[in-house]
Amino acid sequence: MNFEITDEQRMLRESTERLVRDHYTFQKRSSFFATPVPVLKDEWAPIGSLGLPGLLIPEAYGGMGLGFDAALPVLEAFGNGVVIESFLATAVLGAGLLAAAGSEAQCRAVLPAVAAGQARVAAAHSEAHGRYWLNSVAASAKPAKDGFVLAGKKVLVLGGNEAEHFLVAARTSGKDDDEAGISLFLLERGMPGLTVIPYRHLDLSGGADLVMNDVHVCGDALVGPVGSGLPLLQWAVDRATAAICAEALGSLEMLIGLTIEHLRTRRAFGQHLGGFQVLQHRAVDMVVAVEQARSMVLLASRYADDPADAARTQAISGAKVQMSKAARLVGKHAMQIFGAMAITEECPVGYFHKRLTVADHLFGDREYHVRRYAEASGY
Amino acid sequence: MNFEITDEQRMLRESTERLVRDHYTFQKRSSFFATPVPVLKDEWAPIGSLGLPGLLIPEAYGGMGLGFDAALPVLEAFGNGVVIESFLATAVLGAGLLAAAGSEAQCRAVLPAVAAGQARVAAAHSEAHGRYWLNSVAASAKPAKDGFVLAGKKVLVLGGNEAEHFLVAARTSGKDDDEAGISLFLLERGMPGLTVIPYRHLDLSGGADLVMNDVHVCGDALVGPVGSGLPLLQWAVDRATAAICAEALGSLEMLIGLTIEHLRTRRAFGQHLGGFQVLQHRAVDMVVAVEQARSMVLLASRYADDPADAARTQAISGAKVQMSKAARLVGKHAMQIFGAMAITEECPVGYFHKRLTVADHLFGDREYHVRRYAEASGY
Amino acid sequence: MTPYLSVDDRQFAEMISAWVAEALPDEIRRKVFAREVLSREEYFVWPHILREKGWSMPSWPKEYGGPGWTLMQQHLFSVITTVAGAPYIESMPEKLVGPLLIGAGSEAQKRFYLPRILNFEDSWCQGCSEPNAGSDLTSLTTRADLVGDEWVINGTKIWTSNAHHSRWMLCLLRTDQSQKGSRGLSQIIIPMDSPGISVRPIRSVVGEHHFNQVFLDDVRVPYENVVGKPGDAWQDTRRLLANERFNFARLGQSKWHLTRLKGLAASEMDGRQPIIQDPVFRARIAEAEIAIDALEMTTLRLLESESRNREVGSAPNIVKLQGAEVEQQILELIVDVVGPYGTPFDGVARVQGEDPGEAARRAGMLVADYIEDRKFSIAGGSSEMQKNMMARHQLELK
Amino acid sequence: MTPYLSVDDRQFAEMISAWVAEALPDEIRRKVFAREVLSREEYFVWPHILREKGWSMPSWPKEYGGPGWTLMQQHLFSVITTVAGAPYIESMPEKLVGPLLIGAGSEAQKRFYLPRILNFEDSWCQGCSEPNAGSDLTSLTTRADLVGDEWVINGTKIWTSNAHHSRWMLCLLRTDQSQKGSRGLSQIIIPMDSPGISVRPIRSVVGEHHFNQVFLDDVRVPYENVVGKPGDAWQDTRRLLANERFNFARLGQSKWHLTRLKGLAASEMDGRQPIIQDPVFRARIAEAEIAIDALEMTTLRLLESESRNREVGSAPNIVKLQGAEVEQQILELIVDVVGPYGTPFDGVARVQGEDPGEAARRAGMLVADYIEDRKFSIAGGSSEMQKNMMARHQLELK
Repeated sequence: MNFEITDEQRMLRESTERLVRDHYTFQKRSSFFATPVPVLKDEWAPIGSLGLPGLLIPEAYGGMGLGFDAALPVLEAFGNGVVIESFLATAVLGAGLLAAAGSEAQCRAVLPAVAAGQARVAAAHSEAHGRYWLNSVAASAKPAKDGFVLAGKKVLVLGGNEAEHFLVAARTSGKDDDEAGISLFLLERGMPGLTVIPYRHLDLSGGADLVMNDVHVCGDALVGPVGSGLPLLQWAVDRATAAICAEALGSLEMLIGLTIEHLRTRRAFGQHLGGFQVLQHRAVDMVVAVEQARSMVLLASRYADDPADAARTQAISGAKVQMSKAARLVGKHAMQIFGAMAITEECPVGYFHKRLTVADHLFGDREYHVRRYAEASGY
Repeated sequence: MNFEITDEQRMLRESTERLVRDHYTFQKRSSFFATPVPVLKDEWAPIGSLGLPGLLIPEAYGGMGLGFDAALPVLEAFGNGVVIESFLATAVLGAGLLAAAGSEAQCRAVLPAVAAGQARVAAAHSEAHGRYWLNSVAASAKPAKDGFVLAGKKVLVLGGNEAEHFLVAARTSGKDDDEAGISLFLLERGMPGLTVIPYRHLDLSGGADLVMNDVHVCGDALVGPVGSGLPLLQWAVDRATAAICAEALGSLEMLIGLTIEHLRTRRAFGQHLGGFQVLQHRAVDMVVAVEQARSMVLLASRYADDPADAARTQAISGAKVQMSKAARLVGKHAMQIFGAMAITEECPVGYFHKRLTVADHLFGDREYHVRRYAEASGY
Repeated sequence: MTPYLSVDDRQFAEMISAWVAEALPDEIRRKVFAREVLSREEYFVWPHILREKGWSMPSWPKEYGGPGWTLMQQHLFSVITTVAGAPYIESMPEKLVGPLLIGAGSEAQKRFYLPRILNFEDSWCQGCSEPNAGSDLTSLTTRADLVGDEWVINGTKIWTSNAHHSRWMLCLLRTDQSQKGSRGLSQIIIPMDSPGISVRPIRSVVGEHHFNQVFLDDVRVPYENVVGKPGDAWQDTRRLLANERFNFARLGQSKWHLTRLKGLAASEMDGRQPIIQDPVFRARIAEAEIAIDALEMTTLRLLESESRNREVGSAPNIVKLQGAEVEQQILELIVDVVGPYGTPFDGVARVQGEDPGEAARRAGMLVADYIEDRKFSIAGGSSEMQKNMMARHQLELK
Repeated sequence: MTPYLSVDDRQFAEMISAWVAEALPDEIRRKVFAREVLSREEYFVWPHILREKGWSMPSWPKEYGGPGWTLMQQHLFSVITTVAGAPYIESMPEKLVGPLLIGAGSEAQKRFYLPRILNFEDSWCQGCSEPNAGSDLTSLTTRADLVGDEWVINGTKIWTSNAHHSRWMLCLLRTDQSQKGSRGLSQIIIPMDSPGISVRPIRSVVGEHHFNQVFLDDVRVPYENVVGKPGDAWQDTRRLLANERFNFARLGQSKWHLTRLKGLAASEMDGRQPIIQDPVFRARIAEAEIAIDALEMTTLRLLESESRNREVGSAPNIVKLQGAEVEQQILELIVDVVGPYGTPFDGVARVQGEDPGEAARRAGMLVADYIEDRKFSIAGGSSEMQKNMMARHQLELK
């Protein structure tokens, strides 16, 4: 049994923490919130300069070739800051999916640039009515000479606002909700017929909708075998789910820290807020929720790289459920304890509450993962 | 708008409160709990002597012919005490169903004796696998010369331990869960083939299972038209649901009173328990839950006598849901605040917690009534 | 809840329902439903419709231009119009300034200010909270010193809604420095264009501008701008506002959110079926609807006690506590129903009118209301304070 | 949670699983599963099987007859045997008396008492709580005065489990009347057949007899029955029991209740389908199972910190708090799954062996466990005390 981190993990954590301190703290990015219209300046370069985008990319493609365990402290540290850059979308989800499913030529064409911080790759798996179900794919890929023609719309492409490459799930056969018949394609920004509609999420991280209006691609844009994209997609999204839990853990720690500091220093009715027993117990409830979520993140991270099976699903869905519970409890209590202050853009509490709310609804909410957990547990 | 009670209601309430004080308080019945094997002495006579069993029975059959509103304070006062006698089972459910569904001859044969406190009538609507669903009827009633032969088993017959008359739901046609084909029959204790297996519930109130081993009844034992018993049953059980909510309200008031008294007087760590802010807020949560439950009981009671419709279902199911929430919250908090003491038979807190737990699962639990509410609300 | 209404009240409710269905412009209703922000011009459309009808100040007595409604009628009016989709009208002039002037103001004050309020001529803001007095209003430090026949005012107010477009501030401050706590406080009307006032906008967590911090630096106003006897403000305010407590239920708002929730749950798809057919969501929605029923009944019970001048006990606290909880419960459910499609939220696009993508358009501002939903358990006496009060005064725990 | 176990620990776990499957008699397992009460003879079957195997005191070091297991091994043994359906063994002699004697007892005490405990020769009870000291054990008033070479003991103990069939009481009392609070307390071993002791049974809320009140009236025991230095009991007890904290997770019990819950949910019908297919119950059951996963991982993290002698911070409090909450959550779910069939509960029939009717038999004692379930958040330091401690010591709030 070993929960200790290795020296390599420690070094990675420390350098990431330094990175966040230097570039991505709420205070450093407070200019976002100082003007009526937030001016968002993406800063991908510092992340790239540390080689972090290549954390999980095999060494053969210029990455570090580490396991998910190594990503854990990086994600946690990013969750402590205002990292609106699409690290998780690129380094965990996009690159992870391509490395697992792509041909050597495809990997070689994209991953080295990603690892070097010069390109980003996003996965387009959601559609407008499918909610969290990855088999809800109506976008079509029809055979054409030398390749395929893609048509349809993908939504909520995490990191799609700034990605150069897109891994798109489209249907090569079957009906809208069939599990079989889903194929993956590697598309490039700027292709004729492909429109990228970028936007920001509630926490200022970026996303996009993709409109594919008869996008012609060559046969070598197909990623993995025809019609069997779903299991690969599910595996990659599961790993991204573990990753968003790790990021959320960092945000929870930040909220706990801010709240306890506030309770220790803020005075009301002639005493410190922290002297009121109901607020003491509430702070304890927050800490307990976060520690239980941390336990599940640790469990999920042990399974994140494994092939898909029931135990893996239980660990990852269980972590997402526990994280959802913690995120709501901690978010609400922190807002309540800070009072009116928390309802301003100037206060980091509201920002992290928003960040956790976004995380809560990424890659499946509590109800979705409870359902998956029950199925995996065999009832 | 009028939530005020009438003079008649006030008199009824006061005499019932006196009745409970004289016969049915926890202290008066503490002998139940003083011996290793509780000796339960039913005392129906005092209830009968006030004419309470006839509260809802039409005047034509010797009852008071009042509406459900009048029963409310009586039930509430009974919930304050250790009333293990089957008042609700007889006066609300059994007599109510017979008065609504029975022929004049049937009513005349049973109701005057019930109103006079000389007989009790119980409804047998549940079976071993049907849970709360009244259409789950497997017990059969087959035509025979001059009448019917009944066979099968009914369980959880509230008040069945001491009833002389039983209103039994049995199937005259259709499959086990069909809504049509259920008929009601009036059976008598002691009939050949009818075995009554009495028992006590967790709160010492009584029930029974009925085993019908080819019970022959005459044609005039049929209550209401053949095959259409379900709506009548549903209506009567709904009214009994409103009644159990009113009783539970009385028990909740008792628990609140005991808890607040305890908080005011018990000392620990150099102060009154009531000085601890977390316990203060918990007491407030308990009071709030009870007041919200009371609101819903008032609403349900206005609908209880009405013909069945969606608004009635919403009011009654809504009341049961709110009552369930309150019962759990108040029960648990009271047990926790009293600590080890509450876990003894000597302490009334545990008794009322048991009583509320029984009420919570009578006539449908929270999940069941939430489902009915949603259907009635049209989604 | 009609079984508990008198015949007269039922008729009143039907009359209001019919009227609002006619009178409320469709475009306003649509924007409110979509949670779009109204322009200043649009904002005044509905108030002026009400003014023409004579219903602009529902709680005012007839002699001051109100409809002279009973508490029950005011309640019904508020719930029915809100559920019909009428926009929120800044209530502070009606509910605070009006009653305070009517109860404690001078004749000159009444003559000058009340008609202007009635006609929505000026906007008002309320100078109440201060940076170092969160829930504890008796520790206010903004002061007014009488110099000649003028008050000289110094201090800082915070969370001042609408200060940036208000003509008057009703400011709670200390006029008697020898007193502490709730004594020695006064309400003074300050013109917002007075020299020495500066307003710093405070943008909300979802990027909206309602709140401000207001700095008062040697601001001078005439002596007669004080409302009532100097030093008595706390007592006056408490007494006059006693009847307004049941408005904290925010019943109309919650019912209206419920309508939106059920609409969304019926249209949002979870793969093959609408969310409302998912038994888990269905149950959560039904539980919320039942909680509203209970809140409504408790509010009616409070209204009855108030109208009969009976002891109301802890009912106002209960209504305030449950009102916040129910509204928060429903806003959370809306976010869960919208689910992943609530994640996008393009503040830039919303402000600049750019196209934020389909998903962002769908989600609109729904999630924003959830993010801010603690305000219901913070403002107007936090839930913690409500519980402290109930424990101390009603349950006598100490 | 096997991904976190070392190879050795996995092998140990497999060995224990295989052994208990063989060694635990079916009839004991069946009765435990059905929540039937074991007779005194049946109760001792399992302890004696363990004794033969040398595992009767899992936490004791080898030199005193224990197996010398690591904390991790003790944890695995406890969880695995409990989940397999082994009956509860009164743990106080192993977990309290043993460590106290080993750490602070005299050689004579060790020689006499430890082998008897090891072989289950005597039953013990613990004299701890008093009628006027609920959660606050430092306000104990039971006293022992040294008269010649004997302690003369007076006072009252309450909630004393098994006092009615115990040979010894380990009694926490005040030997130094000049001290207050936690100082001046001692642990003294009292033979339960001493003159001056009377035992009043306290029947539990569901009619079972575990608890007693014990009156001590001029009870005399020899001086050497005191364990350790007189007056140091509080410190000794705290120090020696530090390692036992993770047992408060009651992980085995909760996992075992979960097995029962899932079994019942699969067999209990809701009309046409088993309850476990109802999406709402299904979700509640899965949530409970996830809560157990989290509790198990947190317990493993605590065990790791303990075994590495690292700061454990608030982990023991968290495990205690969550352990209680999770077990209560599952017991409540069992009651809800059994539903209406849990209502009958014939105390008379249970005690007298009469036929309580089918429904009553089906429900058995399941609801009883729920009714009493607050004991997990009351005993061993209430949840309120755990939170007070965490807030004060870990979060430094005051």
